[in-house]
Amino acid sequence: MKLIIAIIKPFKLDDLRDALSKAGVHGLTVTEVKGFGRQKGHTELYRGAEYRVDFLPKLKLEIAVAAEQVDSVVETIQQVANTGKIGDGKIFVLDLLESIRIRTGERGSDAL
Amino acid sequence: MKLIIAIIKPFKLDDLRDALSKAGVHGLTVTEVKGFGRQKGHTELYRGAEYRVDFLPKLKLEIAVAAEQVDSVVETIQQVANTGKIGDGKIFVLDLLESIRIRTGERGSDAL
Amino acid sequence: MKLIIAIIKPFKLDDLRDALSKAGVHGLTVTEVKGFGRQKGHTELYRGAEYRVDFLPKLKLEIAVAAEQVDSVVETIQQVANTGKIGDGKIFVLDLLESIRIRTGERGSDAL
Amino acid sequence: METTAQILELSYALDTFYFLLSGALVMWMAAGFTMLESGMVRSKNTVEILVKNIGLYSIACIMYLLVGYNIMYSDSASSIIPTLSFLVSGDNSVEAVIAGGEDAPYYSDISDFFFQVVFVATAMSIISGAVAERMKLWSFFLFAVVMCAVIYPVQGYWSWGEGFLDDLGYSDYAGSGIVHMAGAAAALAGVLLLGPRKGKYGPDGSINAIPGANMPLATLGVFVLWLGWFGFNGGSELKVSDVESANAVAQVFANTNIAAAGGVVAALLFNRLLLGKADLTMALNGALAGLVSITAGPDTPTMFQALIIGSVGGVIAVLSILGLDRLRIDDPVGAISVHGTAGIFGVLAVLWTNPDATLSGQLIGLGVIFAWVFGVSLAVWALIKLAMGIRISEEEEYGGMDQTECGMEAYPEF
Amino acid sequence: METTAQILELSYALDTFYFLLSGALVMWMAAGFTMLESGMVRSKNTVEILVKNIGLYSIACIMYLLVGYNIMYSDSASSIIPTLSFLVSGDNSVEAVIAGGEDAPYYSDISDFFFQVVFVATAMSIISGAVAERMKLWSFFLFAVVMCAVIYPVQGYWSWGEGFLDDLGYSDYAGSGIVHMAGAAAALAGVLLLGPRKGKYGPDGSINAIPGANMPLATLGVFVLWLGWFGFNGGSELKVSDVESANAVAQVFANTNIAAAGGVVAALLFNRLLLGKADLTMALNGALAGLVSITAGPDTPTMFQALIIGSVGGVIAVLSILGLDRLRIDDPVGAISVHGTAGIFGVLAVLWTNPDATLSGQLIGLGVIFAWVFGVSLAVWALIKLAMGIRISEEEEYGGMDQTECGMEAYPEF
Amino acid sequence: METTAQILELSYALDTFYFLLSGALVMWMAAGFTMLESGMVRSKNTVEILVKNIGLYSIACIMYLLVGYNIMYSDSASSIIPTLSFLVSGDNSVEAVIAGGEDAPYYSDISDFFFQVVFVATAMSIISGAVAERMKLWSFFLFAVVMCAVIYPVQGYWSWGEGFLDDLGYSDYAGSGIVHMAGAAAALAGVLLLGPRKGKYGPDGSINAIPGANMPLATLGVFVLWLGWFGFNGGSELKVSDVESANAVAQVFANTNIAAAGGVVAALLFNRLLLGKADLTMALNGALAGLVSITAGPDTPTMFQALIIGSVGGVIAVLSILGLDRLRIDDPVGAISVHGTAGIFGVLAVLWTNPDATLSGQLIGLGVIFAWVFGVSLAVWALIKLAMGIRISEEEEYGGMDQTECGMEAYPEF
Ligand SMILES: Nc1ncnc2c1ncn2[C@@H]1O[C@H](COP(=O)(O)OP(=O)(O)O)[C@@H](O)[C@H]1O
Ligand SMILES: Nc1ncnc2c1ncn2[C@@H]1O[C@H](COP(=O)(O)OP(=O)(O)O)[C@@H](O)[C@H]1O
Ligand SMILES: Nc1ncnc2c1ncn2[C@@H]1O[C@H](COP(=O)(O)OP(=O)(O)O)[C@@H](O)[C@H]1O
Repeated sequence: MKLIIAIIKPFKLDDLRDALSKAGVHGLTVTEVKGFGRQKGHTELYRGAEYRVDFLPKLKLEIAVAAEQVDSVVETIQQVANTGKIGDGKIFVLDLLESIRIRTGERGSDAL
Repeated sequence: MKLIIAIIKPFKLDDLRDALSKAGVHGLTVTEVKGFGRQKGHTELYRGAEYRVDFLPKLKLEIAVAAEQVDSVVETIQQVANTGKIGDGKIFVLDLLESIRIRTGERGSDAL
Repeated sequence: MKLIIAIIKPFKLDDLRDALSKAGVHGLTVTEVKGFGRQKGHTELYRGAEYRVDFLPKLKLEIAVAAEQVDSVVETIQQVANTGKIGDGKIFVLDLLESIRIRTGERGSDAL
Repeated sequence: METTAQILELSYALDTFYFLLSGALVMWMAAGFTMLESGMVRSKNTVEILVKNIGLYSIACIMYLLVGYNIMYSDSASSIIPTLSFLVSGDNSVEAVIAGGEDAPYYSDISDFFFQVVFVATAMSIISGAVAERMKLWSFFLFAVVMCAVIYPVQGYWSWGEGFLDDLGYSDYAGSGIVHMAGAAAALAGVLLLGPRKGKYGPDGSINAIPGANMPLATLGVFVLWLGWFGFNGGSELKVSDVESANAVAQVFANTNIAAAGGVVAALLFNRLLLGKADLTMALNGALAGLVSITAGPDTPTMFQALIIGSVGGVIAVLSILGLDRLRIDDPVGAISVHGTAGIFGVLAVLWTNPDATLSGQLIGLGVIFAWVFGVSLAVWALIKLAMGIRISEEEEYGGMDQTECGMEAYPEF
Repeated sequence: METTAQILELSYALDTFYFLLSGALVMWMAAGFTMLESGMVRSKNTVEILVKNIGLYSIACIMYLLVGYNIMYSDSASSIIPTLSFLVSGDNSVEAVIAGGEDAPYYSDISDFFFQVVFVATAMSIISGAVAERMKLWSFFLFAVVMCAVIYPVQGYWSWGEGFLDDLGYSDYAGSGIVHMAGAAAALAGVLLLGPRKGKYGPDGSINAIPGANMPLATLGVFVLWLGWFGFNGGSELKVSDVESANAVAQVFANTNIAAAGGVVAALLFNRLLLGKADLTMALNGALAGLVSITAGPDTPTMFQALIIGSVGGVIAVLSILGLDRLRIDDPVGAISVHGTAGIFGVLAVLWTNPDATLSGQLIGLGVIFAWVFGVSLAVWALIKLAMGIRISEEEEYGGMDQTECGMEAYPEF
Repeated sequence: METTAQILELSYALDTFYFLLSGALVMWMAAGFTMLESGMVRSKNTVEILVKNIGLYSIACIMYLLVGYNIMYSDSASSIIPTLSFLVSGDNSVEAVIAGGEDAPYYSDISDFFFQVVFVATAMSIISGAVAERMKLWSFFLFAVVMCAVIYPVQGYWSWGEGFLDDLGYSDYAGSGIVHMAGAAAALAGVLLLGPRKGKYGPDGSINAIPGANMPLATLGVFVLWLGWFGFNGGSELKVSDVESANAVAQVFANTNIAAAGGVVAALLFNRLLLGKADLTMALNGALAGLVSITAGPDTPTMFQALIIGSVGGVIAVLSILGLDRLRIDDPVGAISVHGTAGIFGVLAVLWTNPDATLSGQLIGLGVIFAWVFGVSLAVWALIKLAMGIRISEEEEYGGMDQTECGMEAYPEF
């Protein structure tokens, strides 16, 4: 099993969830994060004092998948979350040693 | 060392923290996340327009533990966070190459 | 490639980002988290009822780096985020199997 | 002759205008309760408490128009049982006014209705805070119908409607007992049947804090109430158009203000000494308790006496809040303490400065009002419980009432 | 003789004071619109809507002083074309007042200006809600200049300024048509040119909810408006200083209140039956629709009739909101429905209780006001669109107007 | 004869009622300051600022009752040193009123107290904003005691209490100098001793933005203040019951309103031209600066002149805010600029429209008030600093005052 972590632009969430469902993903976990990267932030102004906002709102998706699903899921994310503009985000793949469903105690891919 | 990631129902946090303390866990990090899975969301209605809320509030716990603790910690989480109802969440186990305590520079299990 | 996870005190963010930029880190992702550990929380009082706040606000930084960068990045974090006081946080290092830039499809260190 | 008529007309106009503005200020108190309560509940129950408040105000206005007002100010032969009649309309003729003399009307009847109707809404608002975060919305609305149509007006008839409490010398200027304690009595009945919020009291006897979601809103609510109270007490003089009335109204304004100030400072200091912190919510409750305490007699004390009364009221409210928690009576906003306990104190405090008030009159008044409102409310709540239930399910409570009752979130983006 | 003069002076003082307080209450409505709108938009557009509201109120005051008031109350020979003149100053002399008789001024001219100026601001406030979350800030301000200087005053001249609509018997006490429907007509013109917010309507015809960020603020806004409306309608009697006027003002207060209450309850029940939930925002819109509906004639109905009028208005607003969404006319706060649809109903409802009103008079009034305001507004919006654009870019809309227009966030820490 | 008495009584009633309502509106300003300040600080210091505001208002009322009022309106032989006496009570008899003539009282003394007491609270509220986010709660309260009991009343005695500033012809209608600049002077003294918030100014001379947590609340606060100001300025005519007074009050209302509007528009445009953005907080400060500027003389300008005065005031406030930041004087809400700088301008602007004012009179007034309030405040702050400290520790500042001073959070769920 692998853990796929995707950082995406927030407005892509709904499309991506639908696409992933079709690709056989039954669950995922989303976190609101702030991203810092090549994409520039913007400048705000408060009572005459400028300040840069360098951290941009992004969403982080964590998706545990069976090894054989990795490629199709990565593929799906890359296609759907892509806008072609800077700041589209990243996909990271980590090895997942074990996964357990709390409710039933099932382990491995059955738990996903 | 392993990194244990647990997605749980929010109201289980206090019980779980107490149980984990007893099981010898001295630290952990919690994130508010939104989960998507088999558990159904609910429908909201705003000015006549329905919309589904598919993402449910969950908590993500990250717990770095020494290899020998993994089983007892997973066991504890599975027991305490379990309600038997759908949506109880998952436990994921990842390999942890290194861990450092920022304050002291200690490394490995000593840093936990 | 490795994924470096750092839990730090929030007010260290700006300094750390600057230091990491200098150390050649071009991107990172930040999450607001609550930490539980050796650092004590505080007691609040609401209408006569006391309650302990055990979870302290921390920031979690996730930084994907090429293998050869790991040491310098860990070093930088440890130095900059260090205040010498309890609760300074942790650095965790995980193995990163793959990383993809959504915009271009680049893979590996090129994607970082 | 014509001059006299003109003066009478002008007086009538001034008194009517004074009544209407006072009523508008009391209407504004509905906003105060709404903000206070929406700040003191958790965010998941905020939409529901907003609906409850704007809904109860509206129901109060409608039910009081349909029957309540006529019950309260009926021309019944019995000083206990009022007569029933419906709707209100018509107003005084110019002739009646310029006739002058003792019996001539000196302000518009409709303005009187307007001033009275907002008082019912106040009594009802008190209840919504105490039962917050766990009572079914529509059960609450049903209770509001009965409370505003019957329960409140009947005891109002006994005192302000020239019924038997009035005869017995019960003295309650603007309603520490008739409005505030009455509201608190109905709330207490509801809370007893309803039980505390899940998680409020631990099995080991521990008392858990359930912090409100939005403190600035709660504070705003108290300022709104403080302002509205100038109408509540100030309008209760019922006349402003001569020197003595004007002086009385001025005294009432100043005493109302200083009593609230005393409540704040006393509650803050007391809390600080007792618990070590400057608890905002206790200061807010202190302000309200000061206001409630002076309401039974804001005309007779000097400002210094009013300051004392308000301060004592503030301390009493803090003690009552801590005490009720020990009794496991869960009142998220402190309504029972602020309006009930301090209300009782207020009625008794009249004895200090008003020589016309008697201990027996005040005690009988309090007893009768409490017995009636608490008793009938308990019965009504129980009936509603039987018929449709009064408490939401545990799961709904956990998920929040906004989802199940209203289908929306108060702060969807945060 | 001297006594008569004193009485006239006193009457003059009372009526002026009544006018000023009514005006202050209407000014307060600006805060109500601001809170309502800032609660109903998303947090990323909140600062902008705040700037828009405080800015538009200020522009309205300035433009109406510079030219608008003189247009509206000009001494033109033509009942269609007013004359143009600038600024307002001077007031009535003591002599003119104590002369007495039909033509003697009985309140301060400046107080009249103050009362009138806040009405323009109300009309303008209606617009800002409907075009929220997508219209350029400075284009909106430019429109505000034209609206308050010319568009509103000209039709105001036709009706309240004794122009031809007045001659034709158009009866609109406090402006369901002249203020509310007029504001809604200008809003509609803007919305049609502007288009809906991105994401509001799906390509498949679906209607998506875009929940507002802060429900307690929206609710506070409605309570503020409710209170302010006592000034809006209550002040429109223009006199309080004799028995008949005082009775009329009292009737207006009571009717205004009960109509709003009816609107709330009707909207809540209707929504509950139709859609199964107690939708807070519909209850809020119901309150406002009830208020708008009674505004054209709050003096003639009994309270029970006012209750009916308000209730029907509440239901109409809900239906109108659902209907406009089906027509893909995107109005984030429901302003067009609440002020426009309910405003039309209000003008027609006058026929029920006011024998002096005629169907033709009311229909012609509505038609003329709508045609004028909608037509000219459409032209002005179009010109502004040509000159500087009216809609922000898609990217700006996605990122939120607060960033691009104002450079700051409403809730930076959440 | 009897008719004359009745007219005198009626006048007395109207003037008293006018006073009380004006006072209630000024009391409402306390809510405005509270909302403004709680919106402009960070969320971690919000509960504390709420406690500070409701606490200071209460302390102001109590201290002014105990000694302040008597100092300010003492019958001292010296025009510099007032006499000391305690508490206020009693009111005018009917006989005194109907005696008529120059010296007869024409409104209730208690209503006068009520109107005056809320002014002290205003002056004190100004201070809390400037020292926000870093001053110890109880040190602040201690200062409030001295300020409201002595510092403010003594200079009030010199001007409004018929002391030597009055004799020298210092003209300050409703207190641009006596209330607003005085408050700002005390604030400045506190801020100088206190130093800026940690992180506000970088070691390299950079000025960092510390955005306030809740912009809608800040905006609401300004609307509340705007409304309250009608009482502040409108009530300061002290009489409404004849044609000239009524006209004057009307002029004051209209001028107050248009000056605020001018302040908004000028600040918005100026900020837009200077910095490119429509800065909401500058618009808000502009409104307040417009109000402060007109306060010294709202009766003599035409509306157009008032518009100019308010607009200039708005620009001055923006410049002052930018300037103070350059001087590293940290004022989170802009209180010193809005009330101090614009207050000075307001006092001088009287020279433009009021022929009775003299340059020397205005300058001496400003100088004396500033010197007294600033000097004594500095001494008092310094003493408090010695005795118990005035600044929280760096760690407390980092964690937020809500935790350490109040033990609770303003928005615990977000
Ligand atoms: N090395 C990294 N480690 C972790 N997250 C990263 C890293 N680089 C970028 N990110 C995340 O990806 C987001 C997008 O990256 P950015 O460099 O702005 O554009 P792009 O994805 O087009 O290269 C960032 O906002 C950040 O959240
Ligand atoms: N494949 C997955 N990857 C990451 N998180 C998951 C995955 N599947 C489920 N989750 C998380 O676990 C939560 C519970 O899952 P769900 O399928 O609803 O019920 P259950 O845990 O009972 O199977 C989800 O809300 C989501 O946060
Ligand atoms: N075993 C752990 N797994 C995950 N996070 C941890 C662990 N231990 C500590 N942390 C995180 O590190 C933070 C700091 O830890 P703490 O024990 O308080 O102090 P120190 O870092 O000085 O040892 C905690 O608040 C928590 O977020």
